[in-house]
Amino acid sequence: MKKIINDPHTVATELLDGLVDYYNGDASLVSPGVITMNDIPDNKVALLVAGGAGHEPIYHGLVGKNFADGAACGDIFAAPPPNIMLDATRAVNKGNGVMYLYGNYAGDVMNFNIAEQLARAEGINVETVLIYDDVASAPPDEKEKRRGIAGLIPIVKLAGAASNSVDSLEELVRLTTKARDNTRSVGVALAPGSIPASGLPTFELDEDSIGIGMGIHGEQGVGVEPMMSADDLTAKMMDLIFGDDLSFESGDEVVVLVNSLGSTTLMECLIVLKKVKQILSERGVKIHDIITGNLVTCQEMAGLSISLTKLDDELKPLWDMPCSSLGYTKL
Amino acid sequence: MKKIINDPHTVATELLDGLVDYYNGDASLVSPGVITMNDIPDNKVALLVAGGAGHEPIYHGLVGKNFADGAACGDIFAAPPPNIMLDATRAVNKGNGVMYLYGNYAGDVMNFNIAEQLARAEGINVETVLIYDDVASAPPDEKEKRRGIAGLIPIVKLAGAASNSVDSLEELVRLTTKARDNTRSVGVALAPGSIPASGLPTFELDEDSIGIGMGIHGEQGVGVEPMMSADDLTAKMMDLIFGDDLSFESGDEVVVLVNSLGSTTLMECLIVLKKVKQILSERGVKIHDIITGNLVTCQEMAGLSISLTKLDDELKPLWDMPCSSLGYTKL
Amino acid sequence: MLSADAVKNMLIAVADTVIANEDILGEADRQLGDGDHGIGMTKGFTAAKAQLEALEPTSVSQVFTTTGMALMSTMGGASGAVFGMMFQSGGMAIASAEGLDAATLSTFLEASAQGVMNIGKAKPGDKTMVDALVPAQAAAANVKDGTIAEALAAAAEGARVGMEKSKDMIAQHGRARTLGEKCIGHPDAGAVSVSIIFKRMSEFAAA
Amino acid sequence: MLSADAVKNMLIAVADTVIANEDILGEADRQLGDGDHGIGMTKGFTAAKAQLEALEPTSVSQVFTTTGMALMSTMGGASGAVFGMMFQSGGMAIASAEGLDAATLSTFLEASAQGVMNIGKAKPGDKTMVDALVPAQAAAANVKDGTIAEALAAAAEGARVGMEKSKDMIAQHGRARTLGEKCIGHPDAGAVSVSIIFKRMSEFAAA
Ligand SMILES: Nc1ncnc2c1ncn2[C@@H]1O[C@H](COP(=O)(O)OP(=O)(O)O)[C@@H](O)[C@H]1O
Ligand SMILES: Nc1ncnc2c1ncn2[C@@H]1O[C@H](COP(=O)(O)OP(=O)(O)O)[C@@H](O)[C@H]1O
Ligand SMILES: [Mg+2]
Ligand SMILES: [Mg+2]
Ligand SMILES: [Mg+2]
Ligand SMILES: [Mg+2]
Repeated sequence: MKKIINDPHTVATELLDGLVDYYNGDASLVSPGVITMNDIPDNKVALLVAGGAGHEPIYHGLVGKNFADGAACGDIFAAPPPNIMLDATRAVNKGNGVMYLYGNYAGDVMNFNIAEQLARAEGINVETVLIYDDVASAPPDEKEKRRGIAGLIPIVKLAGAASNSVDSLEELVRLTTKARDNTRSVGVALAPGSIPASGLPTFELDEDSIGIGMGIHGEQGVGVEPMMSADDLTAKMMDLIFGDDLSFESGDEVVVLVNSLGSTTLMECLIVLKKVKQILSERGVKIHDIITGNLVTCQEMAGLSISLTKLDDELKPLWDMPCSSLGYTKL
Repeated sequence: MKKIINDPHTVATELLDGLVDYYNGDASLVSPGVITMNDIPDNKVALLVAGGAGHEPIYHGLVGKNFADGAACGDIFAAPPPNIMLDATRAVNKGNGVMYLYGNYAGDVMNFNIAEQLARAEGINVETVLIYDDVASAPPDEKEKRRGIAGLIPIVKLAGAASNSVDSLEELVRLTTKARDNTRSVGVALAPGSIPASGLPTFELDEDSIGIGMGIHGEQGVGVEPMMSADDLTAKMMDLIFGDDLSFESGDEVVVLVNSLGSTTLMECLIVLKKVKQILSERGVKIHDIITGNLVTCQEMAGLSISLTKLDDELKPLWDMPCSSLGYTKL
Repeated sequence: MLSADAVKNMLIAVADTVIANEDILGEADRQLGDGDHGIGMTKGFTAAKAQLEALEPTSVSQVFTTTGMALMSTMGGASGAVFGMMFQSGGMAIASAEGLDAATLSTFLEASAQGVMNIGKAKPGDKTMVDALVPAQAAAANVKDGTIAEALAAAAEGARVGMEKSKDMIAQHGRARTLGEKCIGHPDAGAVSVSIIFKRMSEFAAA
Repeated sequence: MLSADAVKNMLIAVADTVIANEDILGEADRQLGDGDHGIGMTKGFTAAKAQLEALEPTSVSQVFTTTGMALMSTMGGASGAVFGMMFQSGGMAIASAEGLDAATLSTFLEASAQGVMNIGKAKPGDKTMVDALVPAQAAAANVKDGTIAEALAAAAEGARVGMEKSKDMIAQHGRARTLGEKCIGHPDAGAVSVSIIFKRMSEFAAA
């Protein structure tokens, strides 16, 4: 697998350097693996995201204006260690507490739980909201086993907005938890990405098959099926979301995200979006806003996911707040 | 080649429908192949972009606020016919003329020249600015043979801003021509995309080779070389840009675009960006702003391009104007 | 001399034949291009046929320009402009013609080839449809004084020979350009179209 | 009984051995995982070795927790937390120990296994390093009254047998989970690491 890199073992640090360059004075690398905005106001309730590299633009590319205040970035597909998370916690802490917001993966939970304890021991007020939006990864009564996938984008966006309007960590946790609980996603996989260090594929899948509900690293979904049309696939994915425990009824307002996992084109995302819109219209569900593109990726993996976030009167103004980051910018 | 589509022959119309859905009330399909913003003010000097589908988000995804007023969209990799361009011209014309802005490809030039003549015959004031930013496609004294590649993004962005501040078509042409003349790009290709209708690759390239200066459809560049490191590759690309007829000197200010052609990851773009920044710093060239991501693509083609746009006192405020579109949003 | 109505029927027959050859044209383009030439020509000639069928022609010129406009306005891409212009420029040059005779055909073809080269900038030898169209024009010019059937037969033979010769050329335009030597042995897809078009015209006039 | 200094030297020897086995660990992970276990352990034990060399230890507990913190703070990922916790939890449980004897080792291993299972939620049989660590702990518990060399030999043998048994297990965690039956026949990479670690400790104590 040809890639435009220098050394397969240093991609994570090099891309983080490039990311800081991208922010062009708005954000800095304050310690190894830690990128934070330069102008976090005193007493701001801080939002910290974190995760392994290789899924760009998340998570470190979500640092931005009205977005995350900072991110702790690990090696490719590996959570950063607790001390890096602790460094990040210290860097974003402006005296009013820090909320951790990240995807529910074993390595991340382990390392960040340790960091949380260490930060608390230092007197920093830390709370965690775990993201688990993937309906295909476990039944509704086992949400703690669910993976965090592309639904993290609307959740972090809402949390970023909230973090700029609340005055307590508790309030940020409440709003973010609501955003999380109002978000459902399902993904499909067509072909694996490759691991930068080895060049090997992240998983195996037949040329004519599609993995319904598969995770972004190739984790098990709800079944492998023969390739099907975009419309049939979209209907199937929407059924999985509607079959979950969050209702989407006539009159509800949602944000829709159609996310490419890497090499799936915007052309395909738009064709899927067309069907999503039709299905939501038939239900009477109103689309408040739409995002599409490469937001949560796994290298050049082929596949996409659909996420729905239900807005209420409290979340809608948060959604409408402009924001800016490498991953997502809203005017 | 597995793709998430319904019918390989209707992808262009379906994706355009999906694009209108994406704009969620801000833009409409006013006639087949023609998407325009809904609120173009009377007497606005209109900006019309156009080209074949399959390269999303361009061109139709550049319709937006302080961006293009409308776009004419053709079939996959094919310019729309003159009458569609004429329909688009009529739709965006608000009495103060229409500027055509598109990439210098034979089919596009043929069809849009005819459209221009037809529009003029109807009394619509039309002028054209051709985009030819690819330094690897012809020598500086044969600019009319150069292809338009990712540099179109900063050029259309600046033109979109200008179109909202000028009061004559001539002034828009002048500013856009300056933006075009201040922009240089060079691309590299690692692997082809696939043609949706046939599933076949758009070109062939050895597994260990990289096409320097190759066009986005596989057009000839300046040479095929063995795969090399990101740093060496970036240095080579920057040399091609610096070797051209536009000077980039100490004190100059530029916008940098590192564009993925499809499946090349943001990780790779950021690693390249890091080196671009270093090379520019060594020259004393100041980076005013940076864009990176999948902006000008050719399906899931692997490769990327670097574009530099030199700003002056007139272009800088245009650059800083916020804008919003599927392709690029700036707060 | 063919009347406007006869020319209309002739071009409807051409449309049917082009559509029937969709796969052959697609295959020709697949060798050197992106394989969509059959799809494009079918799209164009389906539209042209529908417009011709609805037309009560007042001149041969009108029949050709109607065809040209239909192709140009539905196909898109380089080939839409080129094939549209082939009929459009030719048709406009014979605006005053009462019918289609050998001399009128010659005028038509001269303007047609010129129009295509003006818009597409391809020269003979560049491996495009010009390499069938220009020999067709040259052959027809030699029988200006013959019958229209003789002139169309000459044009068809010229186009066929030109199309065959295009096999030996190295492409200078479009995607095939990057193939270099590899495109030798395959005819240009657009030249195949031109050859099919004139063959069918000739058959129509001979019948 | 091993002094704090001896334990320090023992863990430096362990670090050297783990680093020397980078390729073997990478290959084991390549069969079932993403092939980076050798890289990760080398990173962690390189840091651990550097910190140990700079340390003038005041207790065996400190030697183990220094190792644990070094692993945990440099490796990242699930394995960084798990292997870090293996030394960290064990080390904290023997804070008052004067040196490392068989009883202390047993206390260490019990807390170590418990700490790993607490943080990672893996149970024996899930095909993780727990399947080497828990048998090591059980085996060492049986020779609490022996010498430290005997206890470490037992732990090493327990770890080896556990690692071998992991070949027959179906993974319940991490990437290998999606392989199902296909992972039978290959040992868990982390279990290989645990086995290597105790083997080297045992050799050190026997020398
Ligand atoms: N500049 C040109 N001048 C003349 N003919 C051209 C030119 N460009 C393309 N063509 C003709 O168009 C044909 C290709 O048509 P088609 O496959 O329909 O379009 P595309 O190249 O857009 O896929 C070529 O075989 C050639 O004969
Ligand atoms: N939850 C867990 N509990 C115990 N050990 C685990 C757990 N998750 C992973 N491991 C161990 O970590 C090893 C993989 O380590 P490594 O390859 O370095 O990390 P990664 O899985 O992030 O690539 C596995 O072989 C297993 O022994
Ligand atoms: Mg084509
Ligand atoms: Mg073609
Ligand atoms: Mg890993
Ligand atoms: Mg691994």
